[in-house]
Parts: sequence; C-alpha cells; structure tokens
Amino acid sequence: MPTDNRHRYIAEVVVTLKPVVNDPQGLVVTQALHALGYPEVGATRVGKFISLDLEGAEESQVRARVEEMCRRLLRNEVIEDYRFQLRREEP
Amino acid sequence: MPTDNRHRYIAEVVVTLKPVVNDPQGLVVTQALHALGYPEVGATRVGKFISLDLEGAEESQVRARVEEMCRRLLRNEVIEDYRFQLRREEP
Amino acid sequence: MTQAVPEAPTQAELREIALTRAEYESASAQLGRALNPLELGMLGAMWSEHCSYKTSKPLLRQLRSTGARVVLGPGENAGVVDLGDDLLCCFKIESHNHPSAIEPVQGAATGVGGILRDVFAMGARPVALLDAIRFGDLDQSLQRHRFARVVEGIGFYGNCIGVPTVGGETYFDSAYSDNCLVNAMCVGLAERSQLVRAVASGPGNPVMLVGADTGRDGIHGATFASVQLDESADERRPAVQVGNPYLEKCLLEACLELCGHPALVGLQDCGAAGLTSSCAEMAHRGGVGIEIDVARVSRRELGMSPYQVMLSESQERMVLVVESGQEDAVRQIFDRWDLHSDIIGRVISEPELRILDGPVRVATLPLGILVDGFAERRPPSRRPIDLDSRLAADPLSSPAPWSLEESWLRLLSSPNCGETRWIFRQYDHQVGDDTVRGPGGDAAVLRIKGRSDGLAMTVDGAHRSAALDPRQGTALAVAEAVRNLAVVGAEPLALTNCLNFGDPDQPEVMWQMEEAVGGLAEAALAFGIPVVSGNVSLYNDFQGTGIPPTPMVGLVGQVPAVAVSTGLGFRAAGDQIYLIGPAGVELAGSEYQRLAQGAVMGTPPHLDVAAELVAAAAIRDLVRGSVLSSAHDCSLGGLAVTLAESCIAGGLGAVVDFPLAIPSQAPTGWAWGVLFGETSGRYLVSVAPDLIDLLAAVCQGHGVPVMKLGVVGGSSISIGGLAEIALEAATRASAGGLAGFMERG
Amino acid sequence: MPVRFGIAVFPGTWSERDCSHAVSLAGGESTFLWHADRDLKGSDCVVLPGGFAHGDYLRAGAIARFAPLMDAVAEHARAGGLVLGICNGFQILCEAGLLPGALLRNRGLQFLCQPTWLRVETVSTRFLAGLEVGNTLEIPISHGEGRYYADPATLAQLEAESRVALRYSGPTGELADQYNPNGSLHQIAGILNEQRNVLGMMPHPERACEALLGSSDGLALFSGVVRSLVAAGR
Ligand SMILES: Nc1ncnc2c1ncn2[C@@H]1O[C@H](COP(=O)(O)OP(=O)(O)O)[C@@H](O)[C@H]1O
Ligand SMILES: [Mg+2]
Repeated sequence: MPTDNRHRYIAEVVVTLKPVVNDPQGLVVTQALHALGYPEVGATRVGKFISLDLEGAEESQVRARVEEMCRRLLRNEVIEDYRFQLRREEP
Repeated sequence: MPTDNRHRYIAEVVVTLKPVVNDPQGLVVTQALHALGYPEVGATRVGKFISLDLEGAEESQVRARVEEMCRRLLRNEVIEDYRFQLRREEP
Repeated sequence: MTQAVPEAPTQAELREIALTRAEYESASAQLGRALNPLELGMLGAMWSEHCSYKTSKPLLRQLRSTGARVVLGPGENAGVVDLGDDLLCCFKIESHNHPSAIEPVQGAATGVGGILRDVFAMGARPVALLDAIRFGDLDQSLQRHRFARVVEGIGFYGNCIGVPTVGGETYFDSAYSDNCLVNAMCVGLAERSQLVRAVASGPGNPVMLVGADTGRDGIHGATFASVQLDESADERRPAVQVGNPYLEKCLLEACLELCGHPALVGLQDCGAAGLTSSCAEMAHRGGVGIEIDVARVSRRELGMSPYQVMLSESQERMVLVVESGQEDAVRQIFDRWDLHSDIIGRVISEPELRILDGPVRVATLPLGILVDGFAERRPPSRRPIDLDSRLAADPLSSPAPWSLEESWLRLLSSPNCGETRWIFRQYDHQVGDDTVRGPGGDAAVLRIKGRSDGLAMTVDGAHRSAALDPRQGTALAVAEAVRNLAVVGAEPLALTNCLNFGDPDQPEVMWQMEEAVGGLAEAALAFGIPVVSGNVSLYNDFQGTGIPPTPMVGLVGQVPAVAVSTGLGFRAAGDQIYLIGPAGVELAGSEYQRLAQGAVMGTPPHLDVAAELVAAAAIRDLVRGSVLSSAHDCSLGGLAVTLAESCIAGGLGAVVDFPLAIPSQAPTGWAWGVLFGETSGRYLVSVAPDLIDLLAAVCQGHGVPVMKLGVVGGSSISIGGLAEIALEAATRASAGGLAGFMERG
Repeated sequence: MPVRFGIAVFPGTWSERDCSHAVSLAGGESTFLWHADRDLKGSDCVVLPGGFAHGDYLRAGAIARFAPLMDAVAEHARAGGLVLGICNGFQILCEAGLLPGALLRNRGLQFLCQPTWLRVETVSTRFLAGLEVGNTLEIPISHGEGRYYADPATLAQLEAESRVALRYSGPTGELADQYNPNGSLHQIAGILNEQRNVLGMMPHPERACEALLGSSDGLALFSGVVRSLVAAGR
C-alpha cells in the first residue's frame, strides 16, 4: 500500500490522422475487408494506440502531464489529432 | 431516415502486441519520454487503432461481424491481441 | 548449497526438448547423475539438431574449407577470406525457415538480424545482404501474402539497419507451399587487426551481456527448428520474436568500436539456444569454463525463471569476454549508444558451464558433455525406387502444349524467370555508397572505397534438377554461381551454403542429403572453391511431405577493377551476339518442363567442370579487357529467356539464327529443347563488330567453343526459323509476371 | 580553409559515411556531430543524413528532433547557416518545425528504393546555385515515409515564395503522376525554409555523386555549397 498519495494510472492515447489527410492504409484495409466479404464496411482509418503506465498523485495533474506528452511527442499536429482516457489503477 | 431497420455503426478496434511479445517501439517511446522529463512513465506499449464505419441491423450481429474481421484480418493472432467498442451512430 | 537430486524426465518432458530417451540416458551416464530440469533444458537445446548438427555433421566433413585465401573456415560465426592489404571479408548464409512460416514479417526480419550479428561478431562491418527465398505458387492468395510479408520483413530489417540488400534469388513452386524457405546471407569487411574470435579465455575475466533485455521470447527456438511443423506449431507461437533493427544498429556500432580495443577478449552473438549456447561455445573453444549468475541479467519481464533466462532467444544481444579491470572502458562504449551492458559472470578454469541464481548454484554441466557429448546420427538412407524410371524418361518426346512463341512468353511472365523489381525496389540496395551493380543483374558488385578492386557476390539455389538428382543439381548450382561471378569479371574466393531439406528420418530425404552434400563437396573441390561457412535447415516438412532438396550456394568473389565491368543488357544495335559454351538440346529439370509438363523427369543437364572453368576464365578475360558490350549467364529458361533478358534490359531487339541443323528424326520437343533447355556452362554475350576478332582470339586461346548467333537491333526478338516475339510483348511479359500477381492483391 | 560540413549522427543514422564521402568528392571537409552534443564544431553547413534515427519509432524524426544537437542546428539556421536534411534528415527538420509540413507513409505503403528524376524549381539557394531552373537530376530515393503533406495554405505559400526546390518529374522535366513515387502533394521532393538556407529533400544526393554508382547528378548539391561559400568568402 502506498503510504503517500501516489497512485498508478493508465493513459490510453489514440492518435489518428486528421480527416483531411489521406490514409492509404485505411483504404487498403477497406478493400481487403470488402474482398473478404464485408461489404457493410464503409470508410476505415488506421491510427496509433499508445498505452502508458504512469505514477502520479492527483488525477488532474496526471491528466495535464499526459496532455503535454501528447502535444510534445506523441502526435504531430500538422497531420494528427489525439485523444486519451486516463484511469486510476487500484493497487 | 432509413426506412428499414439498418443503422450506422462505428467500431473502434484496438490491436496491441501480446504482453509477452517484445515491443521495441514502446521501449524507445518510454526512453524518449524519460529524456523529455517524464520520469513518472513506466512501461509504454504502442499498438494500432482502427476505426470502421459500418452498416447493419442488429447490434449483436454487427458485433459478431466485427469480431470476425478482427480475427481474420485486423490482428495478427501470432503476436497481437485485439478488443473493440461498437457504437450506433444516430442518423 | 547442494542441488536436489532430480527425477528422471517423463516422455512428454523429453519430447518438449526434442531429446530421445537414449540421449537422455547417455547424458546422465556421462554426467554420473540425473539432470535437473534446467540442465535438461540446456542440454536439450544444445543437443538439438539446430545447435549440434548431429545428423549433418558427418556429411559436412566432406567439404574442404582450406585454401590460400582462407583465414578462418567453418566453426566461427562466419567464414573469413583475405582480400589482400590486411583487409578481410567475412560472410555466411543462414536459414530462418521455421520462424518465417509462423510469422513471415518477423521471422524473415529476425533472420536478417541474426546473420548480421554473425558477421559483426567477427569484427567486420556488414556491407551487403542477399536473400534466397522459396514459396508456393503465386496464384494462391496465401502464398502471395506470405511472400509479400517475407519481403517486407527482409526489407524492414536491412533498410532500417542500413546494410544494402544487393541480391538474392526467388523461386516459386508448389513444393514449397507448406514450407517456405527464407535464407539470408551477409557479407562484411574487417581490417585484419579488428578480427575477433568467439573464444573465451583468461579465468577471472568478466563475461558481459550487452544489447537488448532478455524476455521470454523464443524459448525453445532451437528445438522448434529441429522438429516438423505440425498443428501444434500454433502452441509454440510464443517462440516468435519481434526484431528491433534500430537496437541492432546501435549494437553493431558499439561492437565495432570495441573490436579494435585491447579490452576485448572474445565476442559472440546470442542466437539459437540463447545464453546457453553462446557461453558454452565460447568457453569450449577456449578450453575454459564460464560461470553465469542469471540474477544479473537485465530482464524485460518480471518473474522469469533461470530456465527462461538461459534459453531465451531474445534478439539483438551479444556476449563478450573482456580483460579483467577493463569493464568500465567497455561499459562506456555501450552507454554512449544507450545499451545495457551487464556483467553476468566470469571465465573459470574448470571446463564447465555453471549457472547461479544469486547465491544458489542451479546448474553445472561439463562442456565436453554439453557441446560435444551427443552421438552423431546417421539415419538410414534410401534411393527412391522410382528414380531410375524418372531419370530414364525422355522429356523431348513429350508433346508440347504450347507453340514456341507462347511457351516463350509464358516463361518470361513466370515469376521465376521474369523481372524481380517488385522485390528489390523494396530493399535499400545502395546504402553504403558502394553498390556498383545491385539486384537485377547476374551478380552484385561492390566497390571497396580506397581500392580499385571490388567484391562480387551471388546466391544461387538448386532448382528442379536437384529434385531428380540432388548430387548433380547441387553441383549445377555451384556452376551457376561461378558463371554469375564470371560475367561481372569476378573470380570466386570462397563459398557459403545453406542446406535446406525435409525430415532426415525419412530415408529418401537422408539420401538426398548424402547426395547433395557429396555434390557440393565434389563441385567445390573441382572448381577450387573452399567452403568457409554454412548452415543446415532440416525438418522443412509438413505432415510428412517435405520440400525438395534445396541447397543454396552463396559465392563471393573478387573483381580486380570495379570500374571495368559489363552488364547483361544489349548496348548497341549492330553488336554481334555470340553464345560461348556448348550447344545443347534438352529439357530435363528445366523451368519449361515444370511449367509445361508439371512433373520433372529425365536426366538433368550434364556438368563438365573442366569446360566450365575455361569458359569462366575466358569470360573474365573478355569482361576485364572491355571486349564485350554485354554478358549474361544462360540458366533458368534457357537460351531464349536469356536472350530476351538481354534485349529487355537494353531496350533493343535481336535477330539470331541458331545454327543447329534439325535432325531428320527430331523428337517432337526438339525445338523447345533448343530454346528452353538449361544446358550448363553457357553465356550469351554481345560485342561491337570491330572487336569480333579479339573475342575469337580470346576464346580460342582458352579453347572455348564460341558460336555466332546473330545481331542486336530491331523491335522484335527473333530466333530464325523457330520463333519471333515483339520486344514490347517480351518486356510486358517479364515486367508483369511477378508484379502482376502481387498487384492483384 | 576548406568548407566544413558537420554531419549529424543520431542513434540509427546510416548515411553519415556516405555523406562524408560525397563531401570529400565535392572538395569539402567533414566532421561528425553527435546528437547528444551541442557543438557544431565550426561547421559551415550542417547535414542531417538519412537513416532511422531512434528507429523512426512513433514517427520518423519525432524523437530525434529533441536531441541537444538540434537546438544548436536551429540556432545555426536562424543565424543564416546552411542546413541540408536528406531523407530522415528532412523528416527531422519537419518535426522540428525548421521546415513546414510532414512526411507520411508512401501512398503505395511500400518502402521504395529506386532512381527518380528531379526537376530543379529554384536556384536561389546556395544548395542549387550551380544549376538552372528546369534542369533535371537523376537521384535515387530510399524511403517508406516520404509523401510530403502540408495544409493548402502552407502549400500555397511555398509555391508563392518559390520554396519548392525539387519536384519529382520525368527525365526531361515533365510533371505527371506516374513520376511521383510516393504521392507527395505538388510532387514535392524538396523544400526550402523562408530564408532559403535550410533545404530538406527525400532523395539521396550523396548516392549520386559518381558515375560508377549510376549517376553523379547529386554532386551538384554538395559542390554548389562549396563553390558558393568559397565565392562568398564565407
Ligand atoms: N529475393 C531477392 N532479393 C533481392 N534480389 C533478388 C531476389 N530475387 C531475385 N533478385 C535479383 O533478381 C535478379 C535475377 O535473379 P536470378 O534470376 O536468380 O539471377 P541469376 O539467374 O543470374 O542468378 C538478380 O539480380 C537477383 O539478385
Ligand atoms: Mg545469372
């Protein structure tokens, strides 16, 4: 049991290409799904999923740090959007 | 308005490397985050995020189809796990 | 602390590590006690076919590895030859067939990673990669998928680490549908003073593990490569490893920095059977022992047992022995590249591998038992009973399903004969700035900066001939490799080989092995080429059906002047076309036969080594003397395909006449045999009209038959009286074959 | 004193030696600059060479741009010093914001190593000083992520300011989709910054400096720098 108020968190970050950016990988996946017999699939887009194990105190602080990591490193703002979910892990 | 009972769905699939499989990318991202001043980050793992637009009737049927797409195409069962969320889009 | 007395393993436990009961009993008898589970795991891995070569070793003794230019032969990580002026060339080929069948991208990628480590473990900088790959027919989507993914994996690793992939060989045949082959070859260069051996010495010297952390991946990889693929292969999948070429690039640079350093005693890559095998082999070569404390090994995962640490096949790791007291100097180099360097043990004088887990001794195995204690195997062999009737068949008398023109175009558009750009444009074949001739020709040529000479290299596999006559087929592959070097003006230095076979416990497979290795030994000896390294891959078998015998020959040669070399494409209209070497009319074992007749039968082409030697010498002289406008060796697809390739590459047509009189009693397939037969020992060259006399004089000087065929020019390729196709149609056929299949998805 | 090229080395870089060789063919002098240092060792021109810095993990150049060396490179560029980013170097310059836009996965999704023809679009930069607009150069590419992307406003600005330096073309300069190997917008193969002292390009000029290796067209870029700096008395 942590005696101080530090906790474990998991941040799940999703980075996607901006809608205006062409996603050839998504097109290929769509084509492949059609070829495999899934005509019900319309557009497909492929992005990145990054999960981070973190330690921190307040959830709001941790959230702000993850936000910063996304902006500085995890996404390129010219081409990508991001969003994330943060959850506290029970020890 | 669709006259039949067909609906639009969005499936968001997350494909991750199995826990025992080496994730070189995750290791390097962790190092980079440390170097950028985020020592609170423990393990990082990088996977894929695939969003699919679909059409279908019953949610349970659509779910079964997406499950099948994941197994057949979207993940490489030798090294990857997957999970997904399905939501119905309001027209 | 004493070790608990272990119980004898169950049958299931033995099967898990691919050890027979008799082998277990021999091990415990030699040891004088039972083995505990960790010892058993280590011994099982070391005695597996993959590590011990217990079945192939007796055969491989036939190969001659010595020669004036040989510095180190088999037994080290890679063979080494002398290029003069204190520069050495190291090279080796290795298979990664089983992992590639399970996970094509990562299997192929880690195959490339492994062969690179073998070369830089010697202190050599890798300068080139080649690959030899086999798949089933591309009309099946599974095969297209597997092939595309293997190419992606090879490219992924080589491109990222920055070593050019300069050549290779690809062949599709339904016989490989269930067992693809992925063989990778690496060539490196080292200053003599940089050469390092994989030998431990100096009791008390620390043993270090550097590079990646150790994870649970690949445990039992060595065992896995030593059994057949069956349905239970699925359960072995945790054995799949994911490569990290970036980390290996850092490891490569750090190791090469260390190789000139006096602190370094020995260096060995961590391959099959992981730490167990690298430590055991290094110690055994040095006549010393090694003690490892598994607790000091950096792990990627929590809760790993000593067993898992000792048998993990995590990629991108190297073991080194350094001078005691120099640890910090060594560590600094690895630190700079952000790599771990753990001191995991020390050299001891007792010749044994001792494993500690912190304070507890968990295993002790004498190296004599671990490395050398297994019994060699010589399973029974049997010549196929139907072989004589197959050899006696006369393929020339079979009716041809297609006209000559149609046969010609079908061959050109077969992925086996057509253009392979779809593959090699995915490989960086130029990084390093030395690629004078990359993929797409006969042999690759690399210059050596600061010198006028260069290296030439090729990899060639036995094709369908080997399925009929493995001895002859293998020898023919050696001859083809020699010709591929000759057309770029290169003389062979030494060869490496990868022997891919099915299950040696099937007597016919064992016979194939005996024959093929015999053929390799004889041909290499006759050509005067030492065999300095190699690899054996057995159990390429799925549910009782194995691959045809598939030995691959990697040949490295030296070109005296890289600036003077000749391509395979015709260069100017009006140039005269000659065939150097014998005329021949045959079809057995040819690509045409495979396509048109389905089965291979008949007697494969004859090999006349003496004639091949003089023809190669003549070609080298002609190339080096800049007599030729083009030179191309004549092999897969025969004369007609070779001619078309020279036309397509040069964008020029040709009009030739084959001056062979049609015999009055000609068999039905006679003309097909002329055009598509794969008679060995031939070259197709073109020469400017004013150099014809020189060509004749050189050939005469060597006593080599030379036959004028025709002239370069026009918009079609015509073989007088027999067949004519438009250059444009030929170009489209060749470019569209492989790419056409792959772009279909 | 010869013109000095500082060639950056990140973990995973692989064309530093090729660039150094090209520089020597152009009559320059080169020195390697370690990513973790801030010292440009008196370089006149910094080269960010090809390779897979930090494995190109996450995105090509994403991690490398934070290297201490990159602070010094940005400073050097601001002060008007020359910076040439080749392939991975171009990707790093974009990530670092020294050049606009981004490089995405090739449209065919395959890594491609092949010769390309480039049309010279501007010569008002030291890198292309010896050439003429409309000249074509045969220089190979070798990349999996070379599809140039920028938003429409940025593209318009690049065009308006003639900052597109090189475009993929046919052998005689014709522009057509078939000559665009990776799907780059506006067929862009290389661009300049506003001050025209930073050039990023996906093709590898250092591989095209000797006829022996297939083309010597790339040498113009290195010798352009040497000649124009010598002429300017630096
Ligand atoms: N898997 C491959 N990787 C790289 N290059 C390849 C591969 N397969 C074929 N090539 C190249 O395609 C060309 C033709 O191959 P091949 O027909 O086997 O040549 P040869 O018959 O002269 O040995 C060669 O230059 C070879 O290097
Ligand atoms: Mg050939």
